[in-house]
Amino acid sequence: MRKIINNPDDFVDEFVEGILLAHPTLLKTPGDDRRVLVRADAPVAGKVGIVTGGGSGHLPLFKGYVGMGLCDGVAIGNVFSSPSSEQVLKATQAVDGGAGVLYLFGNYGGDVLNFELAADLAEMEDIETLSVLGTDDVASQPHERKADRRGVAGILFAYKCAGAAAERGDDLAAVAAAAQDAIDHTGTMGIGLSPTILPSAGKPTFELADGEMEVGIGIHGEPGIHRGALESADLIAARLLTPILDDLDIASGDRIAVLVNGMGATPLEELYVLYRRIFQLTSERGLTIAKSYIGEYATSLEMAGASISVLKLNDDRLELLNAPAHSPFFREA
Amino acid sequence: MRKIINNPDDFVDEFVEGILLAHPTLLKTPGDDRRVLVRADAPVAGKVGIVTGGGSGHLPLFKGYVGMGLCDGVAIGNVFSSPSSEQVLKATQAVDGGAGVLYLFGNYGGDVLNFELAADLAEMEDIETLSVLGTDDVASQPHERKADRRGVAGILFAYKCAGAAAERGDDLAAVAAAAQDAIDHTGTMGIGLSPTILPSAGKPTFELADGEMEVGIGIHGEPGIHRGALESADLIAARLLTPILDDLDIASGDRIAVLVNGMGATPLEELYVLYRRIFQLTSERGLTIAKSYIGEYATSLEMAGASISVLKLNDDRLELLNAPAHSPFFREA
Amino acid sequence: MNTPELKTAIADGLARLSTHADELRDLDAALGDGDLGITVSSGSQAVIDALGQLDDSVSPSEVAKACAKAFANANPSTMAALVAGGLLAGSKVWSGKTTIDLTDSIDFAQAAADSISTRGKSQRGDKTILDALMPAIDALRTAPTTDTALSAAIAAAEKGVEDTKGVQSRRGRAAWLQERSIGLADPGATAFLRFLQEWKTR
Amino acid sequence: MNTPELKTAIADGLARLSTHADELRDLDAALGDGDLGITVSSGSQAVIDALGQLDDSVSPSEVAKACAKAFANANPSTMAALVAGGLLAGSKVWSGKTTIDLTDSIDFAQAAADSISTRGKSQRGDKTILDALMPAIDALRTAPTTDTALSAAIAAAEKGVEDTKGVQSRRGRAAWLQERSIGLADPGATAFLRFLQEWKTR
Ligand SMILES: Nc1ncnc2c1ncn2[C@@H]1O[C@H](COP(=O)(O)OP(=O)(O)O)[C@@H](O)[C@H]1O
Ligand SMILES: Nc1ncnc2c1ncn2[C@@H]1O[C@H](COP(=O)(O)OP(=O)(O)O)[C@@H](O)[C@H]1O
Ligand SMILES: [Mg+2]
Ligand SMILES: [Mg+2]
Ligand SMILES: [Mg+2]
Ligand SMILES: [Mg+2]
Repeated sequence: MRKIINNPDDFVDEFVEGILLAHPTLLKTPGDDRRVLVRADAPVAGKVGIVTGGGSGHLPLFKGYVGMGLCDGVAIGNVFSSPSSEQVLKATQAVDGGAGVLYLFGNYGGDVLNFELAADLAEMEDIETLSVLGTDDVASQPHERKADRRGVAGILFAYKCAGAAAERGDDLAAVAAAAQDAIDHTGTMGIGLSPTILPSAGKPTFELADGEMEVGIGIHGEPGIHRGALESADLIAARLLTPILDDLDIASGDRIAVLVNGMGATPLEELYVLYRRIFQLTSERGLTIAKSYIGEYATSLEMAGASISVLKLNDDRLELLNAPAHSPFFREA
Repeated sequence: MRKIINNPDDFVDEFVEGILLAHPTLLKTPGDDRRVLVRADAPVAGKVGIVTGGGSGHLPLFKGYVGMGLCDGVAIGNVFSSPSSEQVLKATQAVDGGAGVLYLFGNYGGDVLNFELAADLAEMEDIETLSVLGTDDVASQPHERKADRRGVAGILFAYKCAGAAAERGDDLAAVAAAAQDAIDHTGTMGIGLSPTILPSAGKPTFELADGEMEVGIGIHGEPGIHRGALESADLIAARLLTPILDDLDIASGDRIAVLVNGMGATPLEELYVLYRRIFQLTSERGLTIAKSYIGEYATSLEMAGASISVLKLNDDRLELLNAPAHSPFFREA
Repeated sequence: MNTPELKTAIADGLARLSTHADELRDLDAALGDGDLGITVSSGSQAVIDALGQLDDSVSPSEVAKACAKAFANANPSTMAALVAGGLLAGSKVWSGKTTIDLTDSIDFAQAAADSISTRGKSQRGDKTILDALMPAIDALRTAPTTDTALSAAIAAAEKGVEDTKGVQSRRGRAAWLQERSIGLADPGATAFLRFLQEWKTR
Repeated sequence: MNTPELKTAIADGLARLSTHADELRDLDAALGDGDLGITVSSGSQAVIDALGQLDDSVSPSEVAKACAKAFANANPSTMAALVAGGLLAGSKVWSGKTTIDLTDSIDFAQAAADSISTRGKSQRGDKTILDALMPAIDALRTAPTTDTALSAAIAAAEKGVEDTKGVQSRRGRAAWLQERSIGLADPGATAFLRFLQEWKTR
């Protein structure tokens, strides 16, 4: 292991404490549960609250997207594990400004069940909730089963759109619709070059030889659709991009937003090498990249690899993307 | 190798092209040399220009700190290699707004020599230059030889202070003084847990067994002052922080800025585990952290490891740190 | 069984369940994310701890509820949430009872299975815990004597687990593997089988 | 030597220098950053290419300048910058000359050494290229005949490289190693020795 940690069992509590100590003006924890973070100004009266959550080990996902113009709260699970329904409920209570709460999170069994349970509990407290699930990983299910896909880095677009919609005063149904609309027009595909080691397990989550790549990998190292010898960056860009563009039915003249995401150990330089090829490929197809994000937005601890996400744009979505947002980990001016 | 690259010889040109394609409103290249990037609005008439530069493989260092309130231009070397004097000169010409140019870069033999040569050439064109060197790595030389130390992540503070000084209209001598003042009050120490592989070399820059750590490592994997079994995050925080505080003679009541920097493959979560302990240790010493930066600011490709930088603050320095800045990789609102 | 007996039975039944943690982790690592070992070991421990806090005067239904809550929060994964939901559902059919017999156990298990199926949108044959749980319930129902019921349930669960090897996962993380999931036993079904076996030898 | 002879001599002398790239990389990896192999091989190639572009009518001084520029830009490391600066300084002492003899070569080398020492703020004994270059110049000066001068310079440089093993690096990256730098030969000094050896067998 090459980890800068103390007792692995304390890992999550300690880094969340670090986040709270570093960003006291932006984030707070309701009560004494360090597994729930909310905006420092929560609840914002009259505004729809947005709660996300999921396993740890993906920073800046999920905790990093709590802030103005983004989510209002997050429930924090152990590394790669769902938060409990109790934690989701606490986040819900803390962000409810009277206009209801949107649950926006990735499509993972444990998360779905715990958010569902939390929704039942919130209902008993007369807090209205709606749920929208991130299902952007095109490698995880065929087009016809889009709703069953895993949620990966592309949820960023949904956070940004839903967060902006909530901030401008949309009601719960409209905020949920903005989130769902973003997800409906988002596709992601990733490639893994090395596995992750969970702090508590101390061994790799999967085996991948040096010089091999797993195409379509999930952000917990879930197997993809192809394993083979590592290819050039230009070929990888095409391998990841083409299925997404096809899946979203993106055609000449369309505007898109692109997210090139590093999974942890891949240098930023390599992400820009990918972006260069993405720019060329999309130009050739007659597309315009109206917005780009290049960096680490959803990681898998120290996995080497990257993913490409595409959001098909229209004026609405572009306006929501460009709306101001501010968290310790994300900023749109 | 676990790299997303094409031909290793094209690596630098390709990622720089990616940066230009992604950020055309913020950055441009003067002429056709992709090894020189400057602010899109360069030269800013009447403003002191700041040129930095150094080897590639450290993103967001150095290219990432070209922007409003930061540097005006950068000369880009191969991976871990100096840029040429010709490239530095081109950057100098492109950013000179008539008020002279500050060279602000890390203390590495090749860089020093090439910037010196460029200064000679600039003088022949009647462009006044001054040079300030980053020398913040406390592990690389004892206190008495501070001027001979390596420059590492702490140069961020100098960029920020000098950039803000230039932006508010300080003259060349004053901008250089702001940079030197920041460097005089900055110390950094790093730890490495795994080596880097240079794209062209294809093999690790140094050997470090799994479970070992190199304390005091440089950002090219230069050996530090201690190699031993990996310790807990809390012990590492103390090992890195204490020598810096001693070196800077920081005492109870002082205000500091802290930068916890990831070297490439270390998850953000681990940086926050470190920050938590730094907060505790500095609180115990009666210090106030008035500003903190946690993330990847100066990397070594995919090295696992982290560094801690501390800037001793006074009102001036804090004001300069808080001044607005904006590049594709760094923002202060 | 009355409450004290039930508490002891559960605690004893779970005492050695964590010895199967490695097997379950490896199965889940191959088909999912590898955390089922943790869910089962930290979940059992949490239940044992919760039972230790529980007064002997509470009803069997309260015992089941406490188990559900403890298991849900220990490592809140899919299995944890489904099993906890199942235990909660079971606790409802026990409400009012002060002792528990075989029929009550069957009713409990059936309510749990129904809850898992509803919440998980899953059926027998989807390669989940239900493929061990449902045959076991059938076996309990048709067992000629109370004495042989548990052994019959174990045999049925064993066959159920074996059968999951031949099919493709249709629910949870393992479903993403599609054809590649064929050949391995379902981790959740295996976990239930190990629980029954430990229950027998407690 | 006139310009065409000089150009051929340099190109031939550098032709096989890159065969030492691995040795230099490994030495520099142990004491510095490992790029000296690249500096030397891409630098030699750049010089050879530049010479190919150069007209035979230019002066020996222009030849040296062109070499300096090519070597400086190929892989602009410390060695590249110091050597290029040295070549530029040497080119100045050749100005006005159309042919070059041994004395001219010695003057050139001395000017180069002085430039490296000034720019590098380094002296003999600091464990740098100067520890091979300066003894070699001395040997050239005191050699009894022109024929034996080169062999004497090589022998002196060899001893100089050997001597660097015993001392601590005081300049460049290797200085950061402090005591840990003792025991290994200086990479830059070794590179100069290999150059002399290749020059002899060209
Ligand atoms: N929708 C579902 N319905 C019933 N059982 C399920 C469902 N999804 C998963 N399971 C069961 O849960 C097991 C995996 O549990 P667990 O490791 O906790 O899941 P995860 O780590 O994906 O949250 C599977 O082997 C299967 O038996
Ligand atoms: N200040 C100096 N003066 C003279 N020679 C030096 C100096 N610094 C370094 N060198 C020489 O340069 C060699 C290293 O060259 P190089 O690998 O190009 O350096 P770097 O990679 O650090 O830029 C050393 O072995 C030494 O001979
Ligand atoms: Mg799990
Ligand atoms: Mg170098
Ligand atoms: Mg699992
Ligand atoms: Mg070197």
